[in-house]
Amino acid sequence: MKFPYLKEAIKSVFKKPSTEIYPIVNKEAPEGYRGKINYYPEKCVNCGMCIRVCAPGCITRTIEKTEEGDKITFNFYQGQCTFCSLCADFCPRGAIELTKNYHLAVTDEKDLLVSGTFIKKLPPKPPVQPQQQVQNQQNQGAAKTE
Amino acid sequence: MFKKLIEKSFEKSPWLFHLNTGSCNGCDIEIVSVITPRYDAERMGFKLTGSPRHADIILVTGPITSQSRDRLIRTLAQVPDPKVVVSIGSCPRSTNVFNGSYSVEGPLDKYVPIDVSIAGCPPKPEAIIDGLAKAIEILREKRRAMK
Amino acid sequence: MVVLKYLFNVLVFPGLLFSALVGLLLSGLDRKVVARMQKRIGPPIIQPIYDFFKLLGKETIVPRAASRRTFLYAPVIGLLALVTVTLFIPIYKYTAISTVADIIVILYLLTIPAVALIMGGAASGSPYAGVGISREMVAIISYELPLVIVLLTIGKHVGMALNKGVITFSLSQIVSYQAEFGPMITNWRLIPAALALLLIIPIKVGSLPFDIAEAEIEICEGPLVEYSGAPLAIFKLNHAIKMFIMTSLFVTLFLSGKGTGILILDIVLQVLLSAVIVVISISTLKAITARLKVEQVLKFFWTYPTALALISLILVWIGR
Amino acid sequence: MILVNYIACIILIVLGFYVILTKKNILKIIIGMGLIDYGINLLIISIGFNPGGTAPIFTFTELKPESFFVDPVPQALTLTSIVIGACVTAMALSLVIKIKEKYGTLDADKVRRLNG
Amino acid sequence: MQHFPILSIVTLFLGAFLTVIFGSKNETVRKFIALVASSISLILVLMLIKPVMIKNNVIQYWLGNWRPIHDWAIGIGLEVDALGLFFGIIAVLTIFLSIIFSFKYTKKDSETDKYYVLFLMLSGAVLGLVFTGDLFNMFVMIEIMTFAAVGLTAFRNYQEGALEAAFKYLVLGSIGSSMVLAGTITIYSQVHTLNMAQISALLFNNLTPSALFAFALLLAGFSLKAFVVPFHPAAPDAYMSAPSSVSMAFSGMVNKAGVYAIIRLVYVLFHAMDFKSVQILLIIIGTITMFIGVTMALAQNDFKRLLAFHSISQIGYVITAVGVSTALGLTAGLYHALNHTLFKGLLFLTAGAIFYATGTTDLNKLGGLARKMPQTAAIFLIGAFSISGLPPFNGFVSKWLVYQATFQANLAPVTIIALLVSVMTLASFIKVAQSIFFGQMPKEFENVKEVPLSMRIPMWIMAILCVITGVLPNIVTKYLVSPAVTAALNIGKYIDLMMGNGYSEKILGKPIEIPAVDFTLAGYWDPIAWLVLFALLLIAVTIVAVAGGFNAVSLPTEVDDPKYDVFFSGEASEHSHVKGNDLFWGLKHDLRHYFGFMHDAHSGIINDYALWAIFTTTIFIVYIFLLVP
Repeated sequence: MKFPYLKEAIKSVFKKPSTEIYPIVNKEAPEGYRGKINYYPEKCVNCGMCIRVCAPGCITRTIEKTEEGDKITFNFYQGQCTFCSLCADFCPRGAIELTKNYHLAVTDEKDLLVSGTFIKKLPPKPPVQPQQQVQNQQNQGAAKTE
Repeated sequence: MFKKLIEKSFEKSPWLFHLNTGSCNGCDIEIVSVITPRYDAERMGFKLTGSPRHADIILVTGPITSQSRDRLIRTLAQVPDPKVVVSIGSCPRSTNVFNGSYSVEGPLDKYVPIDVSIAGCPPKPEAIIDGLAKAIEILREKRRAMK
Repeated sequence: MVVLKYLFNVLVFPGLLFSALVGLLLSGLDRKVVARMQKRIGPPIIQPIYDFFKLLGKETIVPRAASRRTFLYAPVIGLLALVTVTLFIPIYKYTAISTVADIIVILYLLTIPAVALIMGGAASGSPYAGVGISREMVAIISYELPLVIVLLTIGKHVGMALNKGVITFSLSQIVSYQAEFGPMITNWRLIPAALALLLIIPIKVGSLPFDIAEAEIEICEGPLVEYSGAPLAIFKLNHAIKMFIMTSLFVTLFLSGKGTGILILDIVLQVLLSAVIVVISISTLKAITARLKVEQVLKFFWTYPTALALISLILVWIGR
Repeated sequence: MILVNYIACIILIVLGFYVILTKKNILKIIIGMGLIDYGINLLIISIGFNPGGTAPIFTFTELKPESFFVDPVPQALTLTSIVIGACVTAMALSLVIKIKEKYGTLDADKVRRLNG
Repeated sequence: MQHFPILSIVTLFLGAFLTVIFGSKNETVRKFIALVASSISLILVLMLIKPVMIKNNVIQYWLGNWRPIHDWAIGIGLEVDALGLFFGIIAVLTIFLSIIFSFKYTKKDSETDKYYVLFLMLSGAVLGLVFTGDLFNMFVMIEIMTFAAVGLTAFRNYQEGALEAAFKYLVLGSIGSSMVLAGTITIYSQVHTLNMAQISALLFNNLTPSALFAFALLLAGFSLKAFVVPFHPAAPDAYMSAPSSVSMAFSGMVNKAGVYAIIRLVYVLFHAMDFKSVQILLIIIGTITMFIGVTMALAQNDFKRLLAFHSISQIGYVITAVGVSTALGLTAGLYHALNHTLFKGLLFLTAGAIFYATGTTDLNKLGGLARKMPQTAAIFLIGAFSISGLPPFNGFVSKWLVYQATFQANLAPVTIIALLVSVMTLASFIKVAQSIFFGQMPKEFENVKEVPLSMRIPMWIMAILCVITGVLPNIVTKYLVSPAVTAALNIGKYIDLMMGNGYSEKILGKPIEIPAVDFTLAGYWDPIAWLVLFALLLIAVTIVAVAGGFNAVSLPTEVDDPKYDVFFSGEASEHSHVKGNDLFWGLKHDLRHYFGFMHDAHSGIINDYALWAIFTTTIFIVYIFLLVP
């Protein structure tokens, strides 16, 4: 009739319990924790790598034609995200960053949506040549190659 | 006579019921870890119960697979009235990576309005505790609304 | 005037209010000590009171397959029997109802709550409840044998001293015996019986190592699976009061004596001693052991506690 | 001389018990019961026998102080016992007929649907 | 008032013959005759209570007015003392209620006139046996009783095993009767009289070997009639296949008659209770009967067979209590006999009601009937709680007396076994409650209706009696049980009244001292105060409920909303009813060797049962020859 852990049980009654009283003592997430996404629209170049690489496909892009360029908004819907941070790794410009903020308990769905918009100015459009010149350039091109 | 005390006790002793609808058990381990000595949800009165009849807060994990769909609906209906549905992780919220698969029957809010959804795959125990704290407020409102 | 005294006794002092409050506090203490043993902070002591009132506020669902009247009245009957038992248990010479209380009456009154739980579970019509019932009944059979032997040993021991050899079943004689000869625990012949009773308390209360009837995970709280709201609150209250009764019975049988003479101090002493017994017998076992299988419970109870009880019975019998 | 009666009774009774215990055919069991009954009837009669006594049938006129009778009471008892023996055998036989009809066999090992 | 005993017996026999003549044609005449006969005998016996019980004089009646001539009893005498009347009341009550129950119960059977003839014969025989003062008359009454019982067991011969049960009952019954006959004759050979009073006077402490041999044979014969364990296998088959109103009579009267005969034999005839060895013999038999009866009952899965084994185990209680030959022991035994008739009769009637409503009593086929038959369920619960001895009901009082009696006689193991047996009784009735009344209802019992009123009246009467004897123990003991106990212990008065006073002094040399019938109850338990407490608590709880703001109980509406389905881990709760033999898995697994052995021991072969009977008789004879003188 052996009683396992009897000694530890009695000893631990007198020791301090090892509970972190979370809501009172705010706990910092460990280094490199992949939490909430931070999106820096100014760095983004709308290359779409993150969309292609995101497994659950929770990144969506909306492009809107405006006069000074197309207004591009990226929506990171974290409700569907697996926090694998592939998007952050593949982003050539480092526009996406997963912070250590793990407070993702939300009551309405909107808070999980991280979005950022930027206006991508098109390169200065070369002057519009009349139709005729366009064909000449093409013929010269063709002649050069022969 | 006990109205005020009953109101207060709804905050102090919410009982949980864990409902796994095909999850990869990542979130389930997190839920259990909330009850371990380190995070100790019991100090706030949380207790895992065996039967939905005893529960106030229902923790749903996993994308609703077709097998567990009508079981989910039936079990959720069997919980007595002031109840709060909490979705743990992104699967119940939006069927995560399994979106569009043949056997996944879509996010949880197709069947029941989600009161609190805790994102994260799996969410950190502290996040779950936050979520549960929010769930307690909703429970109290529902209880007041029910009266 | 007598009716008033009865009413007071029934409703307040050893009756409903007092035993409910102390019971809930004791089970709160039990949960706290178990938590501390697992190095967690654990719920506040008054957590069971919150649980009780929250359950009062919940909606009560009566399933379709249940037979309604039994389903709803079972917990109340269990509560009635338990409160009646609290009136009989003497606290250091003060017994609420001055009848010469009786071990066999208490023994049977304590089976009524278990039967009420079984009737409630049966009435709920769920298969889990059915399995829970058969386990509860196996538990009752397994702990009845050693419990009976312990009670008869004490009856015989006190009978030989006070009642010219004839066994006495009355608790007040046991208390007066201990007033004269000091608490029963000091008598070496009865120590095995005390150990046996310590082992019986957890299964009678239905706490963890032996709670095969209300196993949360295996059979979803057994007989209580269909209960919600007020009936479940009363069942949890029964559970708590049973904890108070069993421990104060242990105190009365083994640790009582002259007492301090003042009623209030006696009550405080009795509650403190029962708290100590709760910590010793229920909490430690709950913290360090896992739940037993069904036939292990029977095998366990018909070997160790019965052997202990028989040893003390034989010792008492020989040591005339 | 009286001893022979008692020995005969004992033989009959023991034989009856032997038949009941060992024979598997229920018809033979009834015969065994009958044997026990007759053994006991013989016992009753031989108990009431006074050597040299005449039959206890007389009219008051013939009753003389020195007339010596056999004890009449056991004979009355034997009468009822024989009647009872006959009825028991009759009922047993009717039951056996129905059992044969229903179970199709008279073997005691087969007529055992109620057990455990 | 002198003629009441013989009148009550004769009315029953007369009723039997009249049903044969007039009753065979139409139903109502039959029922009318049966009702009139049983109610007349009921009234006659109840009117006897005042003279015999309260003024405790003994009624004696010489058939054919053959008074004893110069101190020698020739004729057959009826002698009704308090002990006989106590069992008479039990018998008459059972007869009356059983006949009322059987009006509707045998509606579906054909040839019910044969039923009433046999039943009235059975009741007449039992009353005759209880009132008679003559040993051979007792044998004849036993024979008629066995006869009628065999006939009634085979009444429903289409039922599985009825014929077989009847045949086994007949064979064992006839072995028992021949033993009783042999015993009577050996006594007659020594004392040359058949009147019990005179026999007990002549046999007073000059127990010759032939008297001992007769004592052993009689004890074996009567215990076979009372279905004590070594002789019991015929009983469960007979109770199971007989119609329930008859098996209620069996367990109410027939084995009580066996117990009465044992008490009369041991206390009055041979005055053998001073010998410690006889007491130990009875206690051993009683304890074995108690334990084997209940363990066999746990393993059964037919309701009536389970009840049969329970009545065997309760008879074990009665015999153990009677074996403890103190005044308290006998009180406990008789009180338990009365209680047993009440709650066992109740349970057999519920079995009958279920058979009437659903057509089967198999625990594995029934389920959830409490909703369809609420009153039968309520009655069953009263019966189940009183048999397992829960406080407010009558089983508790008598079992408590049995525990106290056995423990005061320094028989600790017997008390422990008794308490364990009572817990196992509770277990087996929980099993019956779960598998028949609660749990889920199989489809085929959808349109089961409550049993007609005429069947429920006797059930309610018995239930109320169960509660009354449980709540007012001191009144019942004062008026019914104590006079019977004094009558059993004080045989001087029994002899004097029968044979003319002064007879006992002349024969015995000194008047037999009358032992004082007083016993101090070890603990004190006043059910009235206890019931007041219950009422007070009920008020208290309702106050708390109302004030406490219990919110509304939400009852299931007709729409099949899953909220009110049974929680079945989310599955659509198809029919999964935990019933019959899937309960108590743990217990059966632990004691599987014991249960296996017991199952094979009841092999069903008539030769084995006969072997048991004869083997135990030889043990009785050897035991009594070795130890008694």
